[in-house]
Amino acid sequence: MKVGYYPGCSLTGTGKEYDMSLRKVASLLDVELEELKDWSCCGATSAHATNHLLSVALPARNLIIAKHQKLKELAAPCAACYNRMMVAAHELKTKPEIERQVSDLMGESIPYDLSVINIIELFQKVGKEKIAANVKADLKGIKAACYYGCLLVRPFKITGFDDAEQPESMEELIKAAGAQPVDWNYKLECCGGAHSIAHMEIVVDLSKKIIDDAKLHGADVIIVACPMCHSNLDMRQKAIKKEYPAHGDIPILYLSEFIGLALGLKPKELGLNLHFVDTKSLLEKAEIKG
Amino acid sequence: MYYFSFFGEIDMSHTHSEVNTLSAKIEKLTTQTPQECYQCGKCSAGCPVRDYMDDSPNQVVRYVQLGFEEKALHSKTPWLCAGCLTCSTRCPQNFDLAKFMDALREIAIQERIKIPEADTMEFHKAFLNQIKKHGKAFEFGLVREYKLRTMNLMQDVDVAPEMFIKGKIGLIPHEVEDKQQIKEIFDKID
Amino acid sequence: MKIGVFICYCGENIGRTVDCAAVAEAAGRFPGVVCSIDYKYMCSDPGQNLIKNAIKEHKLDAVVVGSCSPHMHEKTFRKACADAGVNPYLFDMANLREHCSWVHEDIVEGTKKAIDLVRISVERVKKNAPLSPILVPVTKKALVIGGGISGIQASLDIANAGFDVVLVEKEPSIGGHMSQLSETFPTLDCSQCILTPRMVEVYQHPKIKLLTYSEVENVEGFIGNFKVTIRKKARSIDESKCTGCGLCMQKCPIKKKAFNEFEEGLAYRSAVYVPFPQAVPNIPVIDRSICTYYQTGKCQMCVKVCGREAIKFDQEDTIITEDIGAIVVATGYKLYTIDKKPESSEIKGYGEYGYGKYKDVVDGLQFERIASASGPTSGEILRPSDSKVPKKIVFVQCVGSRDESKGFSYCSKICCMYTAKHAMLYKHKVHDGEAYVFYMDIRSGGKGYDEFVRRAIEEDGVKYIRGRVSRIYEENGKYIVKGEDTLAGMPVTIDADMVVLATAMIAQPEAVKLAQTIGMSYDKYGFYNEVHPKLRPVEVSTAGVFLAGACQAPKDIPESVAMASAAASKSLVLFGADYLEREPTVAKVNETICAGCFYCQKVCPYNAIERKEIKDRQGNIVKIIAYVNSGLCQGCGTCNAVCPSKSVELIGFNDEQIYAQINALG
Amino acid sequence: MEEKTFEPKITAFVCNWCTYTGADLAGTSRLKYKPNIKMIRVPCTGRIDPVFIIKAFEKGADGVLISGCHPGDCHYNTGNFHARRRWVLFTELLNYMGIDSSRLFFSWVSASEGKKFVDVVSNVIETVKAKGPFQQYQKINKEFVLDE
Repeated sequence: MKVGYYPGCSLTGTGKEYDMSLRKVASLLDVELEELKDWSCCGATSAHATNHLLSVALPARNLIIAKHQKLKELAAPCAACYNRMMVAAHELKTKPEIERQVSDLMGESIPYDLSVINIIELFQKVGKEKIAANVKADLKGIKAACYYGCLLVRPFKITGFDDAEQPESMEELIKAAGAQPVDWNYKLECCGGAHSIAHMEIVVDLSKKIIDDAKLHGADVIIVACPMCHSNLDMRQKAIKKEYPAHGDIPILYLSEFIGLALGLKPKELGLNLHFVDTKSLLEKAEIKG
Repeated sequence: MYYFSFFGEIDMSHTHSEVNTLSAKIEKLTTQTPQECYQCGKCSAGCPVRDYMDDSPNQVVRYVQLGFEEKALHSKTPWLCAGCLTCSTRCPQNFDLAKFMDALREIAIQERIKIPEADTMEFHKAFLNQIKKHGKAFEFGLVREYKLRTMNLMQDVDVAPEMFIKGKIGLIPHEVEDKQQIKEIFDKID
Repeated sequence: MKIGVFICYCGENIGRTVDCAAVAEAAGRFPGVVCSIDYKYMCSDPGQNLIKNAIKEHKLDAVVVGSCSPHMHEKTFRKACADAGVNPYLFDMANLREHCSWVHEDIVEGTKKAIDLVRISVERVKKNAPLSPILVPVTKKALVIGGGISGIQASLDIANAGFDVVLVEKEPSIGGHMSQLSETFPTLDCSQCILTPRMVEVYQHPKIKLLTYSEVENVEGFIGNFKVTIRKKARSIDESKCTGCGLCMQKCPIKKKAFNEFEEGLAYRSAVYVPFPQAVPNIPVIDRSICTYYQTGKCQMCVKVCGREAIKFDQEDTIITEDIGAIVVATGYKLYTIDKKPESSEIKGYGEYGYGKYKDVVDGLQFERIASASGPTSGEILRPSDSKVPKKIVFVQCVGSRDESKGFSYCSKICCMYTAKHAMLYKHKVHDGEAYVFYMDIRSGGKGYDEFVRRAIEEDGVKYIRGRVSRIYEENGKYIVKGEDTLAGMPVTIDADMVVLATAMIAQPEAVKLAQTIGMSYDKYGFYNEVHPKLRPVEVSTAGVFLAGACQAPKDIPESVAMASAAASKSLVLFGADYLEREPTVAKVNETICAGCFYCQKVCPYNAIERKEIKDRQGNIVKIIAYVNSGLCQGCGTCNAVCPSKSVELIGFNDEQIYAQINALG
Repeated sequence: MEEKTFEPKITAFVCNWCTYTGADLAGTSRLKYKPNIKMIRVPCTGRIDPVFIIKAFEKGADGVLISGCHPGDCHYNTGNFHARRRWVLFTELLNYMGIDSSRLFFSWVSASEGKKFVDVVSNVIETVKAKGPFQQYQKINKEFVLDE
């Protein structure tokens, strides 16, 4: 299976283990990721927070590149990139004026037949059965809290993915990987997103609530599908501890990392050593040697 | 324009042009009228950053509905909105409040209103500047620029060294080859 | 033909922008017009006398009045004509007010147009023919569909007036949703105590034929002459033998396979069951989908214990046909549920409230059962998950109503009141409990209604919070309710023991199917449309069919009962005469030129076109032609427009008449 | 003609239950429109024979408006559906005959839409006015004599 691949800026920096692990897992599952040539930033929160046209134009550039590469499907593992691409494509499709402005700006038309998929959809395309068939490590004792964050399922009217309030698709994949998903309440609560730098106190508070709820429901690990969520939940545990000394660490893994572990990949190959929160507790429980 | 009178009552005695209200501007940008909101407060009830805001999200919509434009444009609330879309997802009236907040910010910038949440704005500026320069977000450059803009020099000293050690923040930016095109996009839109 | 023209000033209403004297004068010169008169108020008694006298004086054959819209005074003037001996259909009206003077400003233009309009009418009336109303006999028997409080009330009113009623109810017992209610607002009287006597009265009434566990399958015919087919589903019990002793239910070994519908899923029922102890008729039904005998061929415990040999496993559905004169539709409502709906559905569930996965997040009717003395908790307020008394309870209004994103923009009307009642009942039973109500607006219009809500707030201490709830989730056995008080501008989080959702009334799932069977129109939610929202609130566009209760829109008990009595009285108006007079503007076939293509039959919305055999003297069929059943024909004229040989004409609107009008335009 | 500006003649065929009543409402609400339009009331748009329209053009109409109930609201359940289907074909026929079918207008105006009625009528009048007098038909009329 060949799929277009848009890593997005974070996967080349703070979220590089996401990129590493996804590429490894993909090749194990016979998925060929064809990276967009000379892709650029989707504009992220800052573009849509300040300039609507820019927030459509930046993703549009990448959609056009995908057209040149004759891609039918484009996987955007970063939930924020996925969301911006979907929203931009929707704006272009439904608002002729925006479409005209943007295609004038780009000097060419924007493709309509391209479908942007998120990481969960990518694994769904591989198939739960195939993942289950390739499982090497025994993770059945691991309780995982699947954290969707805001941008995977919203806005539901545009993404149409899973369910806007009670999604279950990531849990299905965790089951296929042999672990137990926990039923918890904060899987869609916001981590504070782009406030990480300008308003760290917000991110600390929100992330703590998410982590506490996961722990309350017995989770050993929180699974994420977004580098922004990962950096907020993983990197900011230090700040949480400063604020709330009683806080106990919990490892935060990307979905691709977790599936990688199940498929028998080494923690280091998956970039687990790059996390701020030590993943030792998880690896020990799963009896995986580092 | 409507004014709050000296005693804090709502003074509706000043009529104003129906065409160029803030409500109309927002409607033009978002293709939905703020009058759709019936003030049930479900958005505020579910807002994760509600506790940090000065006005609740539905109150900001109320200001726009009634024409208290100054209050709406000077509220911190739009700048603290994290864009998580919880409100838009749950709104019984299908009113896309996140989009409304986007539009409100955009108008505030266009009209050169003093941004009530300067740090947030500086972050956005720094971020977009990095993209304009490199085509991709360059985190080291972003943090450096943001710190210089806001003078929050000591922020993140606890995690920064580790980031370098782990290779998560590089000193050299990843760059787009066709930088000219990116620059053009920014220049034309500006 | 001698025609008289009468131009009305309508005070100044027409006179201001139309020179009425000039119009009358011009009309006087039209060929065939022998007298033309203008007058201040033509519809007044002196005005009508003017017409009558002119008819006599000039021996008029036909009359044209130029005044207001025919929808206003056509009947008045037709009667005046008839009184003076002119056939009422040799009359036409030119609309000089609504279509001319009121909408135009220039008196010259207005007058010119008025003259044209009168000319059109004069030319038309020349082609009119004298007609007399069609008489149709009336079957003086009513069908009432639905045995809730509305259907019960309508049936009793009609039966007590001395006419036969067939009452059809799809459930095994009549009583409807009202029988499930605990106490009723605003008086807090016990619902069953006031309803049960009515149910028994229906059962014992000599004029009422009660068909429970039955459904209307087909309706044919027209006002006064419907033919109705009803399917009586097999109860698997011989109704004539069963005494309602209940032994079969006690001994039935299947106890926990099916939720009790009457208890809204809060209890189980056996395979052979009556919905509730006060059921009317008190005759059980066997649920074949769970009964061991139907599944495996064994058991027959009920047969063993029944002393009357009333169990009939091989009983089959029976089809009953009835001749009916009037139909009262009282099919009621269904309560919205928050569970996840199929993707294709326009209605959505409430994921933010858990799609119904939390046991202690109940809906309005479930709380009614919990609060009811005859309910699963014997009236004690206990939460379903662990049967503990909830000390903190939250009520959430507008669930499934005023919520466009879930597919409903209408107000369900009764929820404000029933929530106030629920909160009050709770406070009366759990004295140390806290009750919170999240509301958007309190809609308590009705006699004693607002006072009732105020009592809940002021005397019983129910806390009302203005705002919608964003999310409900379970945490450590508590239900976390996240809301906002928009009056205080503050977020509110409540750790409740139980949550009651004031779920809305929605249309019955099969409402549309029945609408199509009977020929009623319905809105996008499936509620039936009345003909006129103000002046004809219980009639539907099909004559002889009347609406009662919540099948038309959300309604409370007093409104439903009032509407049921209104529908009954409309039926009785119909039964007051032996024959019905109908407008004679129906289609008619010219038998000599009809070629029998039956295109008219294909387009007729009323199946009014029949096949008629034309035979020669020996009795051989010469040809088959179309024939219009004037009882069924409603006079739309579609057949006339499509007939290739122009052999069908719509009397009163035939081609000649319309051509005369078009020609007069020139 | 002495008139300086051309004022088109519009003939309207309207159904009794929706548009005629809607026009009544326009009157009751004292809305204003130009007097160029004259209405012929029929029970249902289903009653309208295409020949009526040709006849109206023949008698000098510059534009014809057909207006009835909204789809699904027909007093006779389905009459307006039949009408609608017929118009699709009829427009083709007009084009075939060389009659400018853009002078024929269809709309749905319910009994409660007085304002919409005025908008529709005004729009029709303006559109036809812009097109000018319908002389083309008179030419055709000379070539083909239709029976009276």
